[in-house]
Amino acid sequence: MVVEEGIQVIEDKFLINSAILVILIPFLTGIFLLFLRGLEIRNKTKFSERLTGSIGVAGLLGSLINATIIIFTYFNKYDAKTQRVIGDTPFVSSAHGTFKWGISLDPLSVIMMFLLAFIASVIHFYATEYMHGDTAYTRFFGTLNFFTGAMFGFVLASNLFMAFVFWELLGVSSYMLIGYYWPKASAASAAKKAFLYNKIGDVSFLVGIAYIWQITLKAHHPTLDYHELTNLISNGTISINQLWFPGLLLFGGAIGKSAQLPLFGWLPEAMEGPTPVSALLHSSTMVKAGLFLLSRIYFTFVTVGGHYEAFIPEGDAALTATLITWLGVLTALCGALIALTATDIKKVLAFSTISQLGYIGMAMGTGQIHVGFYHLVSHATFKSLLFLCAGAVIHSVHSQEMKDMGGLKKYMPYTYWTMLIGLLGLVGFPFITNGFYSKDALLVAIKNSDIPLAGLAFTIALITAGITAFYSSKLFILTFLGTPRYDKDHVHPHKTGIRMRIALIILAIAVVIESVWWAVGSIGGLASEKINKSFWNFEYRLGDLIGIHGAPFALIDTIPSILAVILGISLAFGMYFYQIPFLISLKEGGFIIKLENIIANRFGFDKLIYVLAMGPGMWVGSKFRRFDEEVIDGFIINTVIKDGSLKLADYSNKLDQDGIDGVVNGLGDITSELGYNLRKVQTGQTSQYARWMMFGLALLLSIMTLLYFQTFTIK
Amino acid sequence: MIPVEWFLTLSVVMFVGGLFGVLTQKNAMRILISVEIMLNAANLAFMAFNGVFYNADFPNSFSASDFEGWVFVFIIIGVAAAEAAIGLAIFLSVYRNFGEIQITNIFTLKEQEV
Amino acid sequence: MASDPGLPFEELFIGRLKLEPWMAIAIGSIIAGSYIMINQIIAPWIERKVMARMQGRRGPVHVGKWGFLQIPADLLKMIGKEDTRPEGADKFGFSLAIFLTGTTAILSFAPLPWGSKGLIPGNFSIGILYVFAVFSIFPPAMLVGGWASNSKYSLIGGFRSAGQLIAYEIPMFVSILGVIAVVGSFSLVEITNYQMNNGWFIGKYYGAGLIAGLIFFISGVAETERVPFDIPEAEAELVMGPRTEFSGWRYALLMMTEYLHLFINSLLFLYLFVGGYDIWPVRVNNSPSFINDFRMNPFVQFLAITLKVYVLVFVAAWMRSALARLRIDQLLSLGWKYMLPVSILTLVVFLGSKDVFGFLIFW
Amino acid sequence: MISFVEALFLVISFFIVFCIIMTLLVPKTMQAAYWLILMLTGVAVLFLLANSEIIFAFQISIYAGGISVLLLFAALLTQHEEYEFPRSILGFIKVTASQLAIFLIIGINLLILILTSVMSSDFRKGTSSQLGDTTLTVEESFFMTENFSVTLWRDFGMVIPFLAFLLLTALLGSVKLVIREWEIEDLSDVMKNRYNPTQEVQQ
Amino acid sequence: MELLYLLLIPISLALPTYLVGRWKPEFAKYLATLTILVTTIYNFILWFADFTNPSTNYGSFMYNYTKSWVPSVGIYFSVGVDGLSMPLLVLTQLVFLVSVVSSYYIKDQQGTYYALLLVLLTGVTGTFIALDLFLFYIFWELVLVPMFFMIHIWGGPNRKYAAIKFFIFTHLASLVMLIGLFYIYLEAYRNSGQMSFLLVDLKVNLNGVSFKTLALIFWLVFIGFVTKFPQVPVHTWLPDAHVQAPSPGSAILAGLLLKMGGYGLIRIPFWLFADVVDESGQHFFDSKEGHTIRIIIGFIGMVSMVYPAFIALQQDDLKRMIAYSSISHMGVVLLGLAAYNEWGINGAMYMMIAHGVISPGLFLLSGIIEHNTKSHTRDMSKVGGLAHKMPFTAALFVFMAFASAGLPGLAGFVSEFNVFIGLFANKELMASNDKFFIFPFLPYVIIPVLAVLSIIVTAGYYLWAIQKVIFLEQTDELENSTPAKWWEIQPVFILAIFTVILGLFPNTVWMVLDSWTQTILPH
Repeated sequence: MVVEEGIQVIEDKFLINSAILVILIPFLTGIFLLFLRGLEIRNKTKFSERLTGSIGVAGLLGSLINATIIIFTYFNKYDAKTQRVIGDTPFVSSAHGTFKWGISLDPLSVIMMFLLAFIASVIHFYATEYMHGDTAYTRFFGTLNFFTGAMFGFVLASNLFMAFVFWELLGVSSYMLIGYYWPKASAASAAKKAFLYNKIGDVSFLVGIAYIWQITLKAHHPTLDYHELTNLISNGTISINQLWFPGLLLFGGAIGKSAQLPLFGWLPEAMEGPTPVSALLHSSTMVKAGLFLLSRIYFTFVTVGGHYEAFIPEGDAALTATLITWLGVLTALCGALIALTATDIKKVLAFSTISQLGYIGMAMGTGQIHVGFYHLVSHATFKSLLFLCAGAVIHSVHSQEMKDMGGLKKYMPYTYWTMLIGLLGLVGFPFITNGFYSKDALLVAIKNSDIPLAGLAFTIALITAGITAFYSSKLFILTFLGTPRYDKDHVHPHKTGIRMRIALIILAIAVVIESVWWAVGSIGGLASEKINKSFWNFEYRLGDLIGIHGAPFALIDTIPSILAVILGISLAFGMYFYQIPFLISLKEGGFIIKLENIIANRFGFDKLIYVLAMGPGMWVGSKFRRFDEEVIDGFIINTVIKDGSLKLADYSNKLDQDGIDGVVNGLGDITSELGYNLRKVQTGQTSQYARWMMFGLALLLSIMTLLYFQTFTIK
Repeated sequence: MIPVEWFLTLSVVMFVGGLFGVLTQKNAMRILISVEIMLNAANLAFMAFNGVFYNADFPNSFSASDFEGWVFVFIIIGVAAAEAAIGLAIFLSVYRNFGEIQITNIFTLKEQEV
Repeated sequence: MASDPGLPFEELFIGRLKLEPWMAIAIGSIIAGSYIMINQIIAPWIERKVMARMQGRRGPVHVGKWGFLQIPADLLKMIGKEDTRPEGADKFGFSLAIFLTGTTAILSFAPLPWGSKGLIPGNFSIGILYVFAVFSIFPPAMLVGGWASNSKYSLIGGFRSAGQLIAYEIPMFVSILGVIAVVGSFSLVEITNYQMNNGWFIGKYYGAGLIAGLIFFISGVAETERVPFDIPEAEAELVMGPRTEFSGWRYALLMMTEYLHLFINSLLFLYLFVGGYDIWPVRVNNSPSFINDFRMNPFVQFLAITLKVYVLVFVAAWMRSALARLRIDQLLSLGWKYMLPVSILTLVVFLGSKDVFGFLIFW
Repeated sequence: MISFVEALFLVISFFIVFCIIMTLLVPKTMQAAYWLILMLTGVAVLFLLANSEIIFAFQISIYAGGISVLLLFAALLTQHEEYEFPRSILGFIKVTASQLAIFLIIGINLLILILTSVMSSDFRKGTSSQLGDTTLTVEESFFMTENFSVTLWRDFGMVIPFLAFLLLTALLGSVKLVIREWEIEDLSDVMKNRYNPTQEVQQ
Repeated sequence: MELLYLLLIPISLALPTYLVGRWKPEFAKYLATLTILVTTIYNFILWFADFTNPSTNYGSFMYNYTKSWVPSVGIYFSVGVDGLSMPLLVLTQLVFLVSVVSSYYIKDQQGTYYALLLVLLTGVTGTFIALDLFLFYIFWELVLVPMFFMIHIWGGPNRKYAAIKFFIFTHLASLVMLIGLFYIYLEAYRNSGQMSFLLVDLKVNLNGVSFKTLALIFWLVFIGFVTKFPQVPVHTWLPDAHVQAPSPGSAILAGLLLKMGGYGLIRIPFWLFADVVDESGQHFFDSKEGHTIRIIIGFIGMVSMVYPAFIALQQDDLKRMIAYSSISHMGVVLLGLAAYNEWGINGAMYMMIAHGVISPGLFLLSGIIEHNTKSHTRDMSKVGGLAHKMPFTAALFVFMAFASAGLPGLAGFVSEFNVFIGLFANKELMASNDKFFIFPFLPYVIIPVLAVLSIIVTAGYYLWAIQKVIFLEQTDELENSTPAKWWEIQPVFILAIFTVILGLFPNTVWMVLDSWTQTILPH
C-alpha cells in the first residue's frame, strides 16, 4: 500500500520554467566561462579575476534566486503533501516507449535544490578569493558552474533516464575538478580513479534502468518516471518483489557515487582537487547524489506503511533493504576508524564524510527515508562549513598536514569559532546542534527498524558516533589549541580573507539557524502537541510530506548517543590536550600500532579493487593480445593461409610435372614403395600403436555421429 | 539436481584429457597416470548413469535394484588397483633391464630392419 | 535400521531455533572443531607434564598457571619463526604435503559423535570407513613431503614412514572388521549404541575383543608414529624424517597433526571397543534406571568421552617415556608376521559368535 | 539461475580439469603423481555429490590412498629424464599437432554422441538418478549404503570372489616381478655401471 | 534524378583533379575541396527538404530513379534512398568534407591522392544508394581499389603488408557475399519466376522461401559483411590498416567503410527478409532459425565488444588503440541487431552514425599528434603532457575520448543506452533459460551482462590514454610542436559540433530511423 495514490500531478508552466532556469543558468555561465578560457589561451592573456569570478557567482546567484522563488511558491501555493508539479518533453521517442527530459518538483527535490543552491553559491563566493592568483581561474569557475548545473539537473530530474544522464555528467565534472591541477601526476591519477569508480557504479545503474524498463515493458506500460512507477506499484500492475533486484542494481550505482563500502577508495584521493571543490563536491552535494537517488527510488525496497514505521516486506525485497542498511553501517564504521588514523586535515574530513554517508545510507535502508534526508540536510551544511574552514587553515599554514598546525586560535578567531560550530554539528553535541537531532533520529530509526540484527547495527552506529566525536575533537585540538608546531620563520598564519570569512559566517549562521529550528521543534514538540505537528518539527513535517512516519522524538532515546559523544570528546581532550600519560601509552601500545596500519591502508579495499579490477584486466588483456597477434595473425593467417597457399602452389606444379611423364612408369614402383612403407609402420613404439588405434577410434566415432545425424533429428 | 549431461561432459573431457596424456607422454609412468584419469572418467560416467535405467519405461531392465552403477564403479576401482600394481611391477622390471622406462627408446618388439 | 540421531543438537537447533539443516551441521562442526582445538592445547600439556613427572622433573611451569599456556606459547613462537623452504624444493609439493596432512587430520574428526543425541558433526553412514579413507591419504602425503623437501634425510624418512603406515593400516582395519560385522553398520553412533545395549566389545567374545582392541591400539600407535614406532622420525638417525625441512607454522601444523592423530587413534579405540560416550560398562537393560538416564544425558556422554580420551592420553605419555624404539625390520616383521595373523584370528572369533550367525540354531 | 549444487559441481569440475591439465603439462613425474592425487580427491567429492558416501570412501582409500602410494613409489624408484612440452602455445601445437587432432575429433564426437543421445526425449523421462539431490535425509543416506551392499552381495554375488582372485594374483605377480632374486651380473650393461660403476670413468 | 548529381559530380571531376594535380599540385587540393563542398551542401538541402517532418513514412524509397541496364538477366541501374540510407549518406558527405580538408598536409602526388579520394566518395555514396543487388556489389568492390592505393602509397612505414592484408581480407569476404547475393537472386527467381536484382522485387519474391535456405543465405551474406564491419574472428586487418593508413584515409576507413558493412547487414538480411512469413505466420527472425541466428550474432557482437576492449588496454600506439575501440563499438551495432526490437535496431543504426562522427575525429587528432612529434611517433609512452603545447588539440582529444566512451549529452551515449535497453528488454535473450551449445551451463543473460561490463574497460583505456598523452609533464617528443594549424583542428571541431548536436537533439535523426524500423519489425 503506497501513500502515492492520493497524489495529484499539476502542470504549472511558471514553476517548471523557473526550474529549467535553475538548471540552465549555471550550465550557460559554465560554458561561457570555458569559452572565455579558450580566448585566454589563444591570445595568451588572462581576464581579470573580478570579471570571471563575478560571472561564476552571478550564475549561481541566478539559480539561488530561482530556487527560493520555487520553494516559496511551491510550499505556499500547493499542498506539498498531495500535489507534485511535473513537466517533461520527449528526448528520444520510439513507437512503444519514449525517453523524456522531465522536471519534477516535490518536497524532497525542492528542499534539496534549495539547499544545493544555497551551499553552492556560498562556496562560489568563498572560491573567488580562495583561488586568487591561480592561472586557470576561469576554467575553475567554468567547470564548477557546469557541475552545479549537472547537480541541479540530477536533483530535479523526474525520471531515471534524465537522472542517469546528469549522473554521468556529475562523474565527468568531478573528473575535471579533481584533475584541476592536471600537471600533478597524483591529481591526474586521482581523477582517473574517481571516474572509473563512478563508472562501475554507472554501469550497475544502467543495468538497473534496463531491468526496470524491461519489467514495465512486460506490464505494457514502459516508463522510467518515478511518479508513474509509484502509481504502477500502488495499482498493483508491478509488484515490489519484481523491483527489488533493479533496486539493488541502482543502489550499486549509489555505492559507486556516494563512496559506500567497497568503492570509497576514490573519495580520499579526490582531496587532490582544490578545497572549494572538496567542500562542494566531495562533502555536501555530489556524494549525496547516490543517497538522494535512494530516496527517489525507495519504492523498490520499501512498502511505505501508513502508521508508525515502514514495513520492510520479507523475502527478496528485504534483502535490498538489509544490504543497504548493513553496508551503510559498515561504511560508517570503516570511515570513522580510518579517519582516526588520517593525519592530513582534508583526509580526516573526507573519511568523516564517508562515515556520515554510511549513516545516511543506513537510515535510507531501514525505510525511514525522511530521517536519512534529515541527516543529509544537516550534514551538507556543517560539513561544507568544515571544509571551508579547513581551506582557510590550509591557506594560512600552506600545508594540509595536522602535525605542522596548532595554536592557530589567536591568529584566526573567525575560523576558530566557525570551525567549532561546524565540529559541534558533526559531533552532534547534545541539544544545541542540528547534528544531534538528525543523528538521534537516525539512531532511533535503526534501533526499532525490523532489519535483521538491528540491535547490533545500533551498537555499531553508537560506537561510530563515539569515534566521530573523538576524531573531530582531535582535529580541533591539533589545529587550533595546543602549542604551535609550524616553523615560525616561514609560516605566518594570518587572518582569513574578507570574502572567505563572510562565506564562513553565512554557513555558520545557517548551521545555527538549523540547530535552533530543530531544537525548538523537537524539545518544543515534547511539550506541546501543536508544535510537534507544526512546521517547527522538521523531521515529522518531512515524513508527513513523503508519507512515511518514524518514531517521535523522545529524550530517553538520546541518552546513549549523548554518553558516546561525551566519552569521545573527553577521551580526545585527555589524550591530545592534557597529554595524560596513561592515555598516551594506550595510543602507542604495540597492538594498536599494528591495528592502525591495517586501518590506515583502508582495510585493503583499494588493494583488493586494484587486484580484482586492474590485475586480471591487464592479464586478460595481455593474454588476448598475445592470442590475437600470435594465433589469429601468426598462426591462421601467416602459416595456414600464406604457407598453406604457397605449399599448395608448389605441390600443384610438382604434381603437374610428375603427372605428365610419371604416370606410365610410376605404377610399377608404387606398389613396391607402398609395401616398404607399410612395413615401416611396425615401429615397435608402443605410443605409435596407441596413436594408430586412437586414430581408428576417432574415425569410427565421427562416422557414428554422421550416421546419428542422418537418422535422428534433434527434437 | 545436477543434469546428467554435465556429468557426462565432464567425464568426456576427463577421458579425452587422459587420452591426450597417453598419446603424447613418452614416459611410461606418465602414461599409467593418464590411464588412471581415463579410468576415473569411466567411473564418473557409471556414477552418472546409476539408477537411470531402472524404471517402468524400460520393461526389460534386467537389474532388480538401482545401485548397479555403484557396483560397476566398485569393480573398476578394484581392477584399477590390480592394474596399477601389475603395471608398476612391470615398469620396475623393465627399468631394471633397460635402465630407463622411456618408451620411445624401448622398442625391441620391433620388426627387425631388413 | 538407521539410527535415530540425525543432525547435531537436533531438537535444540532444528526444534527450537528452527535453523536450516546445513546450518545445524555447520554450527555442530564448529563446536566440535573448537572442542578438538582446545584439547589440542590440553593433551600435549598433559603429556609433557606426565612424561616430566615420570622422568623426575616438573615439566613446563613458567607460562601461565602450572605451565598451562606452554603449548599456545610454543604455537605463537613457531608461527613467528621464519618459514624457510629448502632451495631446489618442489614449491607446490612442499605445501601440498602440509595441506594434505593438515586437512586429513582435521577431517577425520567429522564422524566421531560426542554423545548420541548431542553433537554429531557429520553422521555419515560410512563413519569408520570414512576415517580410514581419510587416514589412507596420509602415506602419499608423507612421500610427497619427503620428496618435495629435496633432502636425503627427508626422502628416506618419507619411504620409511610410508612403509610403516601402510604396513600397520592392514592389521588396524582387520581388527575392527569383527566389530563392524557384529554391529552391521559403519556409523560410530550405531556401534556405540550397540555397545550400550549389549556391553563393551573389549570384554566380549571370551577375550577376542580385548586382543582385537590391543592390536587396534598398537597399530594405531604405529599409524601415528608414536614412540615405540617412531622410526621415520628417529631423532638420532634421520633428524625428523619427512618433516625435517618444514619450519615455522608448517612445523606447528605438523606437530598439531601428530597430536590430532594421537587423539583420533585413542577416540577410535574408545568408540569401537570401550563403548564411546557410554559411562557405565553394564548393558542398559540390566543396569539401574537412574544410571541409565544419567548415561543417556548428552552432556554426560560428552564428558564421558573426554575423560576416557584423557586416560588414553595418559597411557600414550606413559608409553612415550617408558618404551624404547623398535628397529625398522622388527617393526615391519611385528606388523606383518604377528599382528596381522592374530587380528585375523580375532576376526574369526567375532564372526563365529552368536550375534552374527545367531540365526544358525546350534549356538 | 544455477542452483548451489550445480555451482559446486562446476567448481569441482573446473578443479578436476585444472588438475588434469597440470598432470599432463607439469615437468616432473612426481609432480604429475601428486596432481593426480588431487584430481582423484576431486572425483571422490563428485561421487559425494552423487550421494554415494561408500563409493567416496572406496575412491579415497583405494585410489587416493593406495594406488597413489604405488605410483609415487614407482616414480621414485625409476630414474627418467623429465620431458617438458615447449613453453609457447605455437610450439605446443606443433609438437602435439597429430595427437591434438585425434584428441579433438574423438572428444567432439563423443560429446555430441552422448549429449544428443542423452537429450533425446525417450531417455529424458527415465532419469530417476539422485545426482546432486541435496534433500536426502540422514536416514536415506544410511539406506543408500545398506542397499548398495545388499545389491553387491545379492545381485552381483560373483563380483567379490572375482575381485579377490584378481587382486591376489596381482599381489603375487607384482611381488614376484619386483623381488630382487637376481644378481647384478645378469643385469643389462646400462644398469651394471649404474649399480657398480666400472673403474675407468665413462667419457 | 537528385541522387544522380550526388553520384556523378565526384566521379566526373576525379580525372580533371588528377590532371590539374600534375600541372599545379595545390589547385588539385582546392578543386577536390570545392567538389565535395558542393555535394555536401546539396545533400544537406535534400535532408532538410524531405527528412524533417515526422509524419512521412521513411520505410519507402524516395528520389527513386530506375533504368533497366541488362534486361535479359534483370539487372537495373536503380538508385534511391530511405530512412536507413539517408542519414548514412549525409554522414558520408560530412566525413569526406572533413577528411579532404585535413589532408592538406600531403605534399607528394597530390593530384592522384585527391582523384582517388573522389573515386572513393563515389564508391561509398553508390553503396548506400544502390537499390539493385548487382549495382550494390559493383560499388562495394569499387571502394576497395582507391582505399588500397591510399594506404599503399601514402601510408606509414609497414604500409605494403597492411594494404595487401586489407585488400585480401575484404575481397575474399565479399566473394562469399557475392555467392549469397546470387543465391538470393536464384531463390527469388525459383520462387516467383521473375528475374530481377531489384531489392523491391526481391523483397516480394522471397516470400514463401523455406526458412532453412534463408538461414543459409543469411550466413553467407553475414560472413561478407562481418569482415568489412570487423567482428572478432576476422578483425585483425583493421588495426594494421588504420595504423599504416594516412590519417584522412583512416578517418574515412573508420567513418564509412565500417558503416558499409553495417548498412549491408541491415539492408540485405533484416530488410529483405522482413516480410517473409512461414505457414504459421511467424516472421523469419522470430522463428527457431531466426532465434539461433540472433543468439549467435549476439554472442559474436558481445565477444567483439569485450575482446578488443581488453586488447586496447594493452596497446601502446594511440591509433591502434582507437582502431580496437572502433571494433568494440561496432560490436555494439551487432548486439543491437541481435536484440531485434525497435530500441536495439534504432540504437544500432544511431551507433553507426554516432561512431561515424566520433572516430574520424579521434583518428584525425592522433594524426595531428603524430605530425607534431619530433620523431613522428604515436606511442603513448613517449608522447606526454600534450596540454602544455597544444591546448586545443588536447581539449578536443579529451572531448572526443569522452564522446567515444559514451558520455551522456554526446552522440555515443544515446545509441549505447538504447542498444542495452533493447538487449535487456528482448524477451528471447533474457527469458529463455534453455542453454545453448556455446556455453551449455550459462543462460543467455551472460551476453548483455558481459557487454555492459565492457563499458568500464572502454572508459578505463580511454582515461588511461588521456592521462598518458594529455596530462602529466611534457615529454621531450613535444619540444618543437606548435599549436595545430587551422586546417588540422577545424575539421575535428566540426565533427565535435555534430557530436554535440546528435547527442543533445537526437530526435531529429531518431524519428527518421524509428519510422523506418517500424516498417521492418513484426507487430
